[in-house]
Amino acid sequence: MDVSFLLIILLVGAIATFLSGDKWASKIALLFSLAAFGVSVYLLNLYNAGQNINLIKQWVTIPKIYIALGADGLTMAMVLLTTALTPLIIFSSFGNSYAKSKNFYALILFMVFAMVGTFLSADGFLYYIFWELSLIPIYFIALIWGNGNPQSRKKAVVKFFIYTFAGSLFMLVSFIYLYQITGSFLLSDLIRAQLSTQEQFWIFLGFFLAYAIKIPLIPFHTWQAKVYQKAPAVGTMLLSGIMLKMALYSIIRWQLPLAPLAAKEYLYYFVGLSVAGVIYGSIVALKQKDIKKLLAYSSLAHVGLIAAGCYTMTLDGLRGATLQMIAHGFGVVGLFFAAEIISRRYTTGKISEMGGIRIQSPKFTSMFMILVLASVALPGTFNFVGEFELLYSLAQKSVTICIIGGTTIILGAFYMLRMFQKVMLGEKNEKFFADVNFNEGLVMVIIIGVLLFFGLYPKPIIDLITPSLEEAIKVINRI
Amino acid sequence: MLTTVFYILSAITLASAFLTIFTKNPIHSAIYLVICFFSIAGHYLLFNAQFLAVVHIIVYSGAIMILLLFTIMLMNLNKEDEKHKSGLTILAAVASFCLVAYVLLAAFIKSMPILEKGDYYVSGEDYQSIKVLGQVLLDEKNGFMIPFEFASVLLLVSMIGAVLLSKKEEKISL
Amino acid sequence: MQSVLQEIGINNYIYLSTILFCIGIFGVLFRRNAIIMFMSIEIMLNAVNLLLVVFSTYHQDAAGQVFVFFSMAVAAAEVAVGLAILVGIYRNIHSIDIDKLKNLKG
Amino acid sequence: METSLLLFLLLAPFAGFLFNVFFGKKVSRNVSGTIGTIAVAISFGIALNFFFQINSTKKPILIELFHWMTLGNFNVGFSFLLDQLSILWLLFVTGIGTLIHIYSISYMHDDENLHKFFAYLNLFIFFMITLVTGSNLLIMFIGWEGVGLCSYLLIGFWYKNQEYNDAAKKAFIMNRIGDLGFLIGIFTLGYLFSSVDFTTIKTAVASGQTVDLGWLGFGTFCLFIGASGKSAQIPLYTWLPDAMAGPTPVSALIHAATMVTAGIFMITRLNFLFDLTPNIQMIIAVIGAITSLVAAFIALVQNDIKKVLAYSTVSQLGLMFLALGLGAYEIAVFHVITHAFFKACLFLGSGSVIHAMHGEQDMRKMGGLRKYMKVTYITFLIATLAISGIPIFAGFFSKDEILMVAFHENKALWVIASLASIMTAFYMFRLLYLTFFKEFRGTDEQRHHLHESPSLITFPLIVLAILSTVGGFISFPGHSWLNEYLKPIFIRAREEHHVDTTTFMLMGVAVVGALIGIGIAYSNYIKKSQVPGADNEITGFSKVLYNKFYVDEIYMAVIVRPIYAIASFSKNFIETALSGFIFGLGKVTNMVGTQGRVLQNGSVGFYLFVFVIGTASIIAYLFLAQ
Repeated sequence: MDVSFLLIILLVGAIATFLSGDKWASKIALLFSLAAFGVSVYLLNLYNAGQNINLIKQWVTIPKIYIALGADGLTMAMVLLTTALTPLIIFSSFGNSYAKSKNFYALILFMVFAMVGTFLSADGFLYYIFWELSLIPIYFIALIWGNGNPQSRKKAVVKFFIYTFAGSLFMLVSFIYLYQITGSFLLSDLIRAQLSTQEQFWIFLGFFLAYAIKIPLIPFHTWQAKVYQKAPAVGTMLLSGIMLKMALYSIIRWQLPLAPLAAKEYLYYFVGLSVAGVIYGSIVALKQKDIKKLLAYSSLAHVGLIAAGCYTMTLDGLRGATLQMIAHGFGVVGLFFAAEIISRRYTTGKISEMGGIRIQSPKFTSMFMILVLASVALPGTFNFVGEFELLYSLAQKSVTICIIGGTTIILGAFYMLRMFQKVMLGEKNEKFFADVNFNEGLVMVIIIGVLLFFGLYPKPIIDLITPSLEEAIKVINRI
Repeated sequence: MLTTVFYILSAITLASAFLTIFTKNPIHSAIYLVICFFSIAGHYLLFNAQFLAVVHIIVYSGAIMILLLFTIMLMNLNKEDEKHKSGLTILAAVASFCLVAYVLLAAFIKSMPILEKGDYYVSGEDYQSIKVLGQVLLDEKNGFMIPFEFASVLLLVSMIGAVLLSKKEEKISL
Repeated sequence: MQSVLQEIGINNYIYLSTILFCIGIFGVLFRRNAIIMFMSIEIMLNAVNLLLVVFSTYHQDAAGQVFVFFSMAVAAAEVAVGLAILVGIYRNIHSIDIDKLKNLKG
Repeated sequence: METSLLLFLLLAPFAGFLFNVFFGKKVSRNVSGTIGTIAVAISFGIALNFFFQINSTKKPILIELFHWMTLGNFNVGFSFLLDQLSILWLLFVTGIGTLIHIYSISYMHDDENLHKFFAYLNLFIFFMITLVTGSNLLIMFIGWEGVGLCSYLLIGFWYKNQEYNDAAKKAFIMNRIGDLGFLIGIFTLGYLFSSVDFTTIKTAVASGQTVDLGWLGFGTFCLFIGASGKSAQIPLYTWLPDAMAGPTPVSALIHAATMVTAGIFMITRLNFLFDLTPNIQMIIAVIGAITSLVAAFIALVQNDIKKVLAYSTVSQLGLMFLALGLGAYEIAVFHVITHAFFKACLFLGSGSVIHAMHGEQDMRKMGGLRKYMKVTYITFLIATLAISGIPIFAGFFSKDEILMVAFHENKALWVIASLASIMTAFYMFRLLYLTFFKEFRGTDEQRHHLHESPSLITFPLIVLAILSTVGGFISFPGHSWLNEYLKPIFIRAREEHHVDTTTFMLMGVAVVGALIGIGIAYSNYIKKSQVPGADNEITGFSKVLYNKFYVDEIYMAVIVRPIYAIASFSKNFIETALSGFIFGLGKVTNMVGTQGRVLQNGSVGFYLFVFVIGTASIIAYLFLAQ
């Protein structure tokens, strides 16, 4: 069995969901996503047992394109993150009822299919196809099933689509340039290209635009907050939980190995830009009036730190980035789900209209509190492990940058606790707020469990990713 | 002798071309155009390309001009109905005339040295009799067999198209 | 056999067809009557045909003349379709003044 | 055996926490409180056991549970170290913790969220144990942040009041500023020593491994910032007075006796590093001295009973840092312990008063409580005598030793510290006189309800009062048991000052100073029967003092407001500008389209003209360009 099986399961799932009726769509989607999770766990076992789970087949002769799917520890970690989050995300949507739900759930599975494909691709062209393919479902999910005024939603979503799409084209240009030199799209062939620093810089920049918009880093982030606010909760979770990890993963997998000289030459610019995003995101988050927007900016701050860790190109940086990607994936899904729970009851996203929830629903408050604490990287949570390694890697490069990036733990606490105080605490609100029901509680408990467990015992993940990252460092340092 | 003939023919060609354009009555234009075509056929004859000259007269003066005349008469255009042209149009026309003439002539003059290399000779081989032309045109291997077939298809298609377009029942919206 | 080109000179033919071609261009731009514009196009085509024949003779190669045949075939097809279109236009707007055709305005 | 004992020690409070979180609401109030108390008492018992063990074996116990994370080229384990220092801390954390738990059963009896209160307290004890027993900086950091979290939860325990929540948030964020320093310190040490393990670093230093002293100084300075955040030193002290918003037992446990001493614990833990960087030690000493003076000044005029105690805590912590900065770690530890006794006693006593007064905290509305609350009064008096430095009481010995060290090392610091001590005596007796003497100044209804607190409240008070009396003898000048006990944790032995005439002279000066302070308080508040005026009557310097030197306002204006201003600016302008720029790209495209539409004017003549021009240009380029 190789990794293509996972893709097939997801694609079949998407089709089956589409063909099923609206009534059963959500259940079938959940079933297939669980199956995908099971398959990826099985694949992980195969991988750990040292079996070959890669697939490589010629697809197009001219130009030379392969169907090359491969997985190492890093990929497996990301695939597991994706397939573990998918059932949670689908399950979390059971509390909402969507019109034409068969299309909705089919699109979700299709998007997951594309994202898993992006993680697995070892051929540049295939990778690009999957990369762009993942954009289409989220466009429809956000456009059709989103919240708020359709006109402004359309504006935000179309902006997002065109913006990210335009960014990706620069990546395509980089790929084509590399193809001109090497005559193949395979990653293993592409890294053999002999390029000058100048050439690498332009290639690096092409990739950077695609990734910086997708992640997003400042100043390319302007699409983010509005889309997170307007998209349905599921879309926001998919975007923030998985899709932006795609770009961060791609930095480690594609960008740095393909243009290491440029990355080293301009290291401080890119690390600095990423860290600037940390501060900027935190500060802007302070003034947000909408809970989802606030979470969006907090996400901006966190991924800025992850990107900074990636660009340091140290083992600690890459490891911290990977750990934090997983931690942030779970954490942000949990937070957005909490925001969704609130908006299910209050039908508003405005922080000023909330308050006093703690009196009415202690369980929800405790869960939300833990997620907030995880988000501010309290030791003992998974986020701390990642953030600590990231900051440690920054400190190795420059203590000043580390201090600047480290202010995220102060500012993060500032805006998160401020938000928590305004949303949850205070006198009783006249609006009724029911405590979490079983379904909601289950999702939250799973997420919290993952965050706490790996916060205390991250060894399995560290052991899984470290060899791959050492390999990646070796490739980066080949010249 | 030939030079004189050439100059006379050229004068007729240019003059009739000019008149074609400047005459206000379309019918007159058409007639001047026929004269122009005949004079070009004369040029062909000067090159000893009789077959070409004949085909030229048949196609242009015979087929195309008749079509044009029919159309003119169909539309009842034999009277002057063109509005007064604006200065801008004239200026644009003159400017582009000058520009194109300048560019083309400059290009020719620039490539003149190639023509005047002086190693031009006449082999005396037959290259433009009907026999040779037929061989060149219809030879399967080195000739223009396939383009020839395509030309026939093109003519067929254009015929169908013309019929379809000018059918009266269906109103073609433009 | 003495070539006619050696006597008259290829330059003169080039000048002739250039001027003829330019007259065609002038006509296309100057006139607003679609049929006259057609005629101008024919003049341009003929200028090119003439030049093809001149160079065919110059190189003593039949391909140039064969090309003229094709050009004629295309011209015939073009005129047939073009005139059909003109007829259609005339039926719709009762004029063939191209200034009245503004449907392409963006 | 040791591993399982340690796990019991750690997990007993955690089990109490879990029990109270999940079942606290279902069981009765007393059960909930009792279980919380027993959980801590178990830990105390185990800590005692370890104490006796280490006293006999003299060997630190190192327990590694499992591998936690990998940093660069070294691993960080989930491991714990039980040596003299951590066991000492464990003893008084769990000991005082137990007393305060007992106290809370009664004190919080009427609160609807009693089970949560005990859950948080147990969680706090759990994190505090983690903090002191952690064998490396990262485990310590878990506890460090964990206690900060509990402090946050407990300050904001009455969450309906947003002001309390503000105070809680402020405490957490101020602590986080320090935590960033701590983190950077950890990074620096990790970089320098390739390890964050205490024993490894100590061995490295002891074996004379050469390290870059510049970077080491940077690292220790960052660690000191961390310590000053947690232990409320200038400039990060402002959260502590605000933290008094929490229930009084919390103030006693977290904000007086245990958590705020974490900074002192950490610096003592890493004493061998600070010894290598005398410049940083000097900074610590100066900051400590200034903090003690500034806080004492502010305490002079406060009218809220808990605020006075809070500033007194800051002031005492300043003295401890002074001792740390002068390299007298064991004296700092000594003062931590005595301070824990008498300050816990004072806080609990004030809690008893507040309990009797039904939540009234303003001293101007108290007075004459001596008659109604005998036990509280006596224990409070003992603790006040202890903090003022009257001989035989615990505070006398520890404070005197600090002053003595300061006298030997740096006279200026000695003067500052002495001044702070005199003021301490004054404001503490002011507190005592205003609260317990003269006539009652509250409403009749309050007078009607005045009563001595129940025995669950007075019992801890009595125990702590006894400890405040005899606690000083653990380090009697000349024959210090504590100094002997703590020797193994230091590398460089500090030369002891002999008990000579200077010692006695200094003791005399200190006692006289304390008596002067008491005398002024006596003449003001007993003889002249003064009562501090209403808030708006305060003028001049005392207004500045009353408003705490306007430090909060200055921070607000210099730090918080600008951050908000930047945030607003970013949100309103930068975001708009960036968004506008991106939309601008779209707009440019759109505009080009619109302009291009104008070009498509539908005039065939024009098209032809452009076509001809274009063709001519192409020809010109192809044939004429060369």
